[in-house]
Amino acid sequence: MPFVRLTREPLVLADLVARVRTKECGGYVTFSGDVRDHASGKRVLALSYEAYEPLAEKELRRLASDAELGFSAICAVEHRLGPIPIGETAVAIAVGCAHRSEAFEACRWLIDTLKATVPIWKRETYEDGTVWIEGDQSIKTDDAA
Amino acid sequence: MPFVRLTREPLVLADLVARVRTKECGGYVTFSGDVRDHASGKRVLALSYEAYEPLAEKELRRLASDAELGFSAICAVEHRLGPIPIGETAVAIAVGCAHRSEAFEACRWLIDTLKATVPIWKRETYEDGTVWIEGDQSIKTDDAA
Amino acid sequence: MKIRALFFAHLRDVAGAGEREFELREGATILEFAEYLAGADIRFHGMLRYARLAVNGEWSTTETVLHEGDEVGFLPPSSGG
Amino acid sequence: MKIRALFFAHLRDVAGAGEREFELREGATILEFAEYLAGADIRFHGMLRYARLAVNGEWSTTETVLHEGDEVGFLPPSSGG
Repeated sequence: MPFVRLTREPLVLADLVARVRTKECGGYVTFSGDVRDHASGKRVLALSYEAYEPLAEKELRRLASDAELGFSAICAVEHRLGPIPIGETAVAIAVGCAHRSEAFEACRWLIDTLKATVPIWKRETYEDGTVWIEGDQSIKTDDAA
Repeated sequence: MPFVRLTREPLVLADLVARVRTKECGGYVTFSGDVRDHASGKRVLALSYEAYEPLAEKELRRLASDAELGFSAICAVEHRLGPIPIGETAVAIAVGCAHRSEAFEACRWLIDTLKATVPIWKRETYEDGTVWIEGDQSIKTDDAA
Repeated sequence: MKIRALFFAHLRDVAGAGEREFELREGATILEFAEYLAGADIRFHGMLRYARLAVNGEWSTTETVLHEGDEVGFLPPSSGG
Repeated sequence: MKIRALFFAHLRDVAGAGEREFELREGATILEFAEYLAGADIRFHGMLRYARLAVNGEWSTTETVLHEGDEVGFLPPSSGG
């Protein structure tokens, strides 16, 4: 059973690794995605995420379960929601496997699939306004909340 | 400049990630290789690593510098030497990149190349004796040290 | 029947709120619901091709028949991670 | 001239010690050194094909000419990580 969580608290990578650590695993791969101070050439002043939480959590759990089965892995995934200060972590994934090859593949697959499918959206505020990111698009918003 | 270290102390993944964390990076990938309680179907009672230390450190630094240049990454690599208790970490790598694709590739390349080229050797003790691992081979030894 | 609709990301701006209640005829599908929304505001036009759909917290399709009290989510392309 | 040789992993068992001193003729190459070792102990035979070589902490080849005080490392295939 994978560990998945949506949270408004800071993510702690070491805690996530501890959740997948078992005697059977020899290789652990983690990914963390941090909030950067620039995006599309603009300075990012603030950033926040919202989710359709019940479905996002269900979907995360499905992905992580698929990864565990498909790659013989143990997986833990957390995504932070709400405002996130620049330089802090928005998403963290930890994968443990018997062998490193599967661990790399499972972790890569998880972050790629999470980004494509889990109903979570990023709002970025630049000096000249705020946008919703939706897939590849940026859409202006007046909602400064 | 990458951070590389050979040490006889326990490795702390979070410390290594802190060393590559910068505002320019959006994606961080880590690998940790832990000492397992079995190998080639046998129960491992004890495990230790030795290195030709001056060359191993030089070689690690070379690899990490190559990875930084080749993948536009920031890299940190640590390898523990001496006896390592089962379940503890033997090698840890942290990579930060602007984008996740390079971070995964750099981390994968680093651990694969480290294993193939850095002059470090593993000695495993099973119930029926102790071997040196050299490449794909296991070679019996009477040296119980 | 009463349907609760959830709008996310920029669709919330379009809808004027993240959550709104609508009165639909019994047995309406999501397709009919979306057509009704597009009639009410041109900016909802094409939303079914753009957004993914959920009913009561599970992925859904345009053909899904709605029931009293259902929660319908309109979910733009994701940008998590 | 005096040469210090370092033996790692199972080669240390073969050499009887991780570090040994040898007296070689001035200008000897690593190839000649290895032939000398193979003559002294059959288990050193083939070592140049098996081990990688280092002189004074840097990768080296069989043709490298040795000098007084050099440190020669015989390094079996790695198994770190």
